[in-house]
Amino acid sequence: MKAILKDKLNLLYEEISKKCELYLPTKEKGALNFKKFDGENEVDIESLQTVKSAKDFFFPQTEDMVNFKTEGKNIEIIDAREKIETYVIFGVRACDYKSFEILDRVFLVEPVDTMYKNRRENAVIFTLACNNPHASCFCKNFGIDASSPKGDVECYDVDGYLFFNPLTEKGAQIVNGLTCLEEVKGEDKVDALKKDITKKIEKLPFSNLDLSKFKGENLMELFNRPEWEELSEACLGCGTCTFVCPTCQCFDIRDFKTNSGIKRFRCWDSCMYSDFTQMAAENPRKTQMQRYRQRFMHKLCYYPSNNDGIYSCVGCGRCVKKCPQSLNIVKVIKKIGGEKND
Amino acid sequence: MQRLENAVLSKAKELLESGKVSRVLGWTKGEFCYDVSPCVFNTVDELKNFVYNGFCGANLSKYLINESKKEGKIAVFLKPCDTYSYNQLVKEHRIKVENVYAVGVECQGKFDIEKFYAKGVGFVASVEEGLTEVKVNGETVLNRNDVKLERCLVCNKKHVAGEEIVELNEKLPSDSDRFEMVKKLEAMTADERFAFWKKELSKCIRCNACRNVCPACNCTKCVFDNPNSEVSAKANATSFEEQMFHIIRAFHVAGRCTDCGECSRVCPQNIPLHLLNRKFISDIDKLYGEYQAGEDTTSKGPLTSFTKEDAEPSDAVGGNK
Amino acid sequence: MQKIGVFVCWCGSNISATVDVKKVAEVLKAEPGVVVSENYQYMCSENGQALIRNAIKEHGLTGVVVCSCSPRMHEATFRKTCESAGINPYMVEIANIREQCSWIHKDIEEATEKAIILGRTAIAKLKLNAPLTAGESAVTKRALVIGGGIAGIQSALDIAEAGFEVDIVEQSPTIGGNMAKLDKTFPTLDCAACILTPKMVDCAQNDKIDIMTFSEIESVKGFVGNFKVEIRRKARFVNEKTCTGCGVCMQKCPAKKGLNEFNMGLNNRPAIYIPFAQAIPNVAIIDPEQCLKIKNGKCGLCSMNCQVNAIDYTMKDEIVEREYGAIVVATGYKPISLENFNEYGYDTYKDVVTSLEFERIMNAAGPTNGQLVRPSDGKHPHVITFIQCVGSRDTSGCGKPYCSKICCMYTAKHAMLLREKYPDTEVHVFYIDVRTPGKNYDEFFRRAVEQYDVDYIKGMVGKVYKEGDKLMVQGSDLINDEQVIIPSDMVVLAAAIEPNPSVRKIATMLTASIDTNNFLTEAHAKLRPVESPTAGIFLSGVCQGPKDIPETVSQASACAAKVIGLLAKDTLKCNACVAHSDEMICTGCSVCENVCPYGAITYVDKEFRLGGGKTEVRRVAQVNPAVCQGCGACTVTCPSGAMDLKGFSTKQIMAEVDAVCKR
Amino acid sequence: MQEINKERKPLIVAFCCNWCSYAGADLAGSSRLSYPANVKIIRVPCSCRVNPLFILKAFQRGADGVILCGCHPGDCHYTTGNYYTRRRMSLLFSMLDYLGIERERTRVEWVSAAEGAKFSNVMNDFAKTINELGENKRLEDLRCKD
Amino acid sequence: MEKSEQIKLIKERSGTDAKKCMKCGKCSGRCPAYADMDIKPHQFVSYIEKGEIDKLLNSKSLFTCLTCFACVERCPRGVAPAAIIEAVRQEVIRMQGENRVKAEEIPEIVDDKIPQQLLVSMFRKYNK
Repeated sequence: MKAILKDKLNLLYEEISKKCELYLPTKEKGALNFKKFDGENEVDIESLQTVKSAKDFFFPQTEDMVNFKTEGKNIEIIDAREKIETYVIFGVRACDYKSFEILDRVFLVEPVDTMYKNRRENAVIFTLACNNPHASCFCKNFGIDASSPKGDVECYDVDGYLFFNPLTEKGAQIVNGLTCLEEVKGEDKVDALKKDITKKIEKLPFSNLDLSKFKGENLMELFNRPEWEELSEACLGCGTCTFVCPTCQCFDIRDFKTNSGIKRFRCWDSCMYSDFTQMAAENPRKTQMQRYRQRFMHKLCYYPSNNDGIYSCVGCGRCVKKCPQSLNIVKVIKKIGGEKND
Repeated sequence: MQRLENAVLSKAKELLESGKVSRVLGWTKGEFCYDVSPCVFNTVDELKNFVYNGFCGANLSKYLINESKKEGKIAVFLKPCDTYSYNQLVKEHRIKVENVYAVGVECQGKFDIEKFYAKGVGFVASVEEGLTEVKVNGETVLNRNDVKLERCLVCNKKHVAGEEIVELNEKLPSDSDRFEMVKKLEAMTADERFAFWKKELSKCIRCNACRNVCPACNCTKCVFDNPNSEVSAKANATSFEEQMFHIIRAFHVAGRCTDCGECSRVCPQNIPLHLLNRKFISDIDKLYGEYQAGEDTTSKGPLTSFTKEDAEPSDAVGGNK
Repeated sequence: MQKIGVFVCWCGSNISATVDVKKVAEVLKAEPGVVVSENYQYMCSENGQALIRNAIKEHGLTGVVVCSCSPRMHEATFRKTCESAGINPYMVEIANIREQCSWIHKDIEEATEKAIILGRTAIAKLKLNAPLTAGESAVTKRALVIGGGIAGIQSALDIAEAGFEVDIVEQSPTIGGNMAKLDKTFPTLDCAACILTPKMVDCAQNDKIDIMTFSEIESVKGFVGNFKVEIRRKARFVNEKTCTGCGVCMQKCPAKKGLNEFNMGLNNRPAIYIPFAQAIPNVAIIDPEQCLKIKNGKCGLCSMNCQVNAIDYTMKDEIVEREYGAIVVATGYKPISLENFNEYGYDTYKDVVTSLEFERIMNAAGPTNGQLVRPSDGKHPHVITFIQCVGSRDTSGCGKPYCSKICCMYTAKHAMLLREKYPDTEVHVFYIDVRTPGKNYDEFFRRAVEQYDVDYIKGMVGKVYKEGDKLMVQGSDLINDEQVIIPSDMVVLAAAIEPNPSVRKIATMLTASIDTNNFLTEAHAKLRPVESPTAGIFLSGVCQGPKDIPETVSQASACAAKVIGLLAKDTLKCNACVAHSDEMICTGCSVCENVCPYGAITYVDKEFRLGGGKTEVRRVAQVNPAVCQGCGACTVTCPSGAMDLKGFSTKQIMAEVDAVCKR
Repeated sequence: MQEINKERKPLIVAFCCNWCSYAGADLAGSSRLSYPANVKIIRVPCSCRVNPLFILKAFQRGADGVILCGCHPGDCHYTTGNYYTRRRMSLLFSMLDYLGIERERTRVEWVSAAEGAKFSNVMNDFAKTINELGENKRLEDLRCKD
Repeated sequence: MEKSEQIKLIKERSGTDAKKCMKCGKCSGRCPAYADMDIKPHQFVSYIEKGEIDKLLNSKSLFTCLTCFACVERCPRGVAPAAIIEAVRQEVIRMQGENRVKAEEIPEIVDDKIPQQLLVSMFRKYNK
């Protein structure tokens, strides 16, 4: 297998970044996020998870769509979409990779979102198996195998080496072109690691949730469950869960007045916000309970109903960790998911 | 600390049973010991899920804005720092006091789960709390100060509101200076400060957790959500918007911020937002005399009062060149 | 979409010499929303205004931008022009291209560019203008004067003279105030009573004036032109209407231990008493603390002897509510308490007295019937020492930081009167400075020195102590560079004066601002000295700052003139650019109320529909447009931006910022 | 027009209260006391009308310096407005400084209606300071500079 | 040391603002040691403001002042003449760099009018 000694990883990063832009989990001011490699990154591939998910690459928090240049009474329209070159995202975890599939079902169906498509097609994704899953992880429930994280190239951190397992042609192309890699016998070690990971995941407290109730046919019953009130009681209506979530895909389109005209851009929005979906100046979901219910019903019921039963959750556990008041999707699943949860 | 939980729980029971209150605002169990959530309990039966431990860090006072509008009296358990927020909200007529029965609860500092992880504890199944030490998962003994939230390390707040107090031990005082980091920043060069804040603020994902949790940020509609304000935005499109959001937010709560530290506790990106508020507090203390927001329910705030001898803006600027 | 007309003025060559006015007009014509853009030599001339009027009619303009001189100059002119052509006067914006452009720049290109930007800025603002209408409110044609001293009396008389009804509310049982206690007045040395009591009688006899003595202000609501005031008429236990002031009760009353307030407590009075012979109203009052009947039910002698049955021991306080258009504050002063000045021995030695006490001692109607005797032993004093600035100009915290203004003159008066009446006395005056600005004042003081041989010693007294029969006054003589000790028989302290303590409560009720010394603040130190910043509140006399009698009277009359000017109007036109609160956003947090200098903001609980048939009651701010002056302090204090200012709205100012920054 | 715009001159936004400072600016004008053309005045009723948002907004839009002028303390037309301004701006400027933004870019000056000369001096001096500092880079919004 | 420097130091040490003096003379009016002073309390305030440092340094009053603080207590302007005297005294002592008071000299100075307290405080202050 192609591999590199872990203490030589910087060589790898440098070599990739010479060929194309490289993004990797970087620690800055106490928070781990994907950052472009500039030679000075404090790269951290041991920690399990970035704060913001990897969806940002295809669906960034803000994105210009079109510019209007005004002069006197004239208006000129300028396409703001950029041309994207091939780039590498390094260190994506299995759950985040799975989230791309969920997002693809939204952005790549007709009418295709060209901005998303542009970024998605040009990305080469190096995934990373999860050596130490956390108690808040529950990816197993969604058919995700954190020991084989998929993507263009799977990476395994074992025995002081990082092993590479290219899965696609464009992945192989990059890996084979890297001179800093050496050939190391590591299949056994990787297999052992995979088994270990699988064992660890099996033991996680949320690995066997009962999602059986979340079916289209139960929609009305679930919608009307009285438990929503107490589940949402402490919700502050902030957007933390939404913005760290790898599958949340809502956005707002806004205009910004520049000194020479107008920039039309889109930015993430959150269904938890009271000013989400302003219809005739009003959000149809007036209470926080309704908004809270919307978010989880969408993930667990509406989305799967329209997408062959695939849930719009990947069990990454970010909302579990980051909710200021410790509300989260697991509590929702346990409360109204199915009998086996009790 | 189990004793404290029992004391709080029996107080809740007593209040509900006696009919003194019709609801209790407290905490409900989560999946683990550390993921507790604020919760309103309507009956004694519901109290079976009641919990009170070192992870009950959230400030409950803001919930009272809505809860006190409802029919009947509600009891609420407030840590010392919460009582300041409570007073400030009462001062601003946001809480109907006649509908609230406030109970102060002893606090020896609340936990930051991240600090347990940083201490090498991968999973926190149980925490036995002592005054100065905690025992995790029945084996690892940690210094309580090492796992406390930052705000709790510098806290010397007392109960300033509440009909009664549930307290088994006297609060251990802190001798740390809460302005230490502010002073450090002030001592830096402007370039260093700029670099510091640029990095910190660039992490901001504008999730509004800091704003929505803040008891002082209780506007019906925030300027940043109001399309008529000319500054509304749902995301920081540029670093300017990161700066503006946080400067204006700190300015809007200046003189009203009780330094409860919730903003920093909830920030998913660990931005030390309290350092902005503390800068204002420190400036106010220096320029206009020491002022602790929420210490009472009547005094005028430092930005809604003045003296004729106030310092000029040119003299008042703090920080090195 | 607005239809905007732009009118660029040349101002002869004042603007056109450095600004290419034609280019400005041309460029601005291309701005969105602009339908016509003209330039003309003198836009403010009749022809220029006609040009604007015609354009408004021809193009159906909704708003007008005039690029001309400062809005402080001709904004009003162009507003009228537009109003006469049928558009709202507030749909006018001025771009100041003269004072702030053509006059200060030399380079034509640069000045022209700036003029264009200023024009664009005005257009940007105008696009967000909304037609404004100044509200009107009716005026209650009645004035309230709080305080019945010389200030209040003079104001009331002047207002009544103009034909308006006035109520005087006085907290003590008689009007007259401090002046009634004075013996003579400087610099003419005429008798205070002789000039004051006729005015008091005038008040009583004037059918436009209603005097409410022994009364206090309970609450004030409303705003300029429309105040609602509750007045507490305290029980005096004597029916004011029936009492004839015969005085029999005073003679019969067995409880004679009450301190005579009018004589500064230097002698006693009965429990039922008339404060002094010329009191107005000339009606008795019972001091319930002293009255045996009220205290323990035994006595009733006064009632038995009253021929008109005026006495009512069960009388209770009564609240009357009245409406006023204007309120005059004339609460006056009192000498400060001297507890912080034990070096002068005021509390220790009976023969150390304050100047006001000395007035009573010198007064023929006073406790000694005008005989100069020492309070301690009734002997005639030979050496009398005056100490000035007792508690005035004191920044140590014991006294008052300001100069009490009247002490120099009355001390000279006392000294002179003493030497005149008792040539055998020796008079010393310790002074720091002698301040005598005023007509004939310095001459008066010099007379005391030159004609009456009063010994003025430059220096302050360090202590007063007793040795035998004498009060030893030890002080500095800075001119002779020595420490002197003057054995005296009496010492008179010129105590500082301070505003009447009741003024704090009154100021709060009136939302009138007050300074750190409890003097009421005037609307402008130079230009509006008799008005409070709170509309409809006027200041008369010492409540605004230390004053002597002539100054007090002139201020009282000035104050009355202002009140008359207000009451003469049937309605008040309000400022159109006022704050207003967006009730959908307002949280009712009350921070705006704290910074409003006019008390224009109140809070109401209002019901709002939430949808789904639900409603919510919220506390929200409301601005009284009749009171708001439009400073905008509230708008910045309001964190949610619910508070905004018409004519200078947040959006408008932001649009201006955008426009000036556009390159 | 386009030609003039090419060379980027520093831009100064001056908020002036209607009663003192705006009148002071008028007096500077009628006394022909010049100051740079890149000083642009915005009239507000009172310095206390100036919201920190306006100041930030000005920087966002490309201003390089913002100056706030009001009546001298004690002379406010509305009696107390400038006292609030003084506190608000002291805190705001201190905060900007704390964030590493050049403190010289913001200023408060008290200019009375009689101080035309002071107005012009202040503006000249401030413009000089801003010229020396150069373009505002720390509180800028690149979207506005396109 | 420069004179101006010295005056600045004395002012700083005294912690009092001589400019606040309104020249009323109340300090000297109250001073119990007035008769024995060549420079009077109010003059200390005036001299320090006028920069007459030499006169002050050579004044006999420095050591006749009882430090009773009557002048401080009585000053209506919050000026503290005694503090200025004390500061000048300190200056003199520091300039001398030696013991101002020696134990063996005490009998010569002492007369029966000097309060014991003064002796003790004098010794504490003027002896190194």
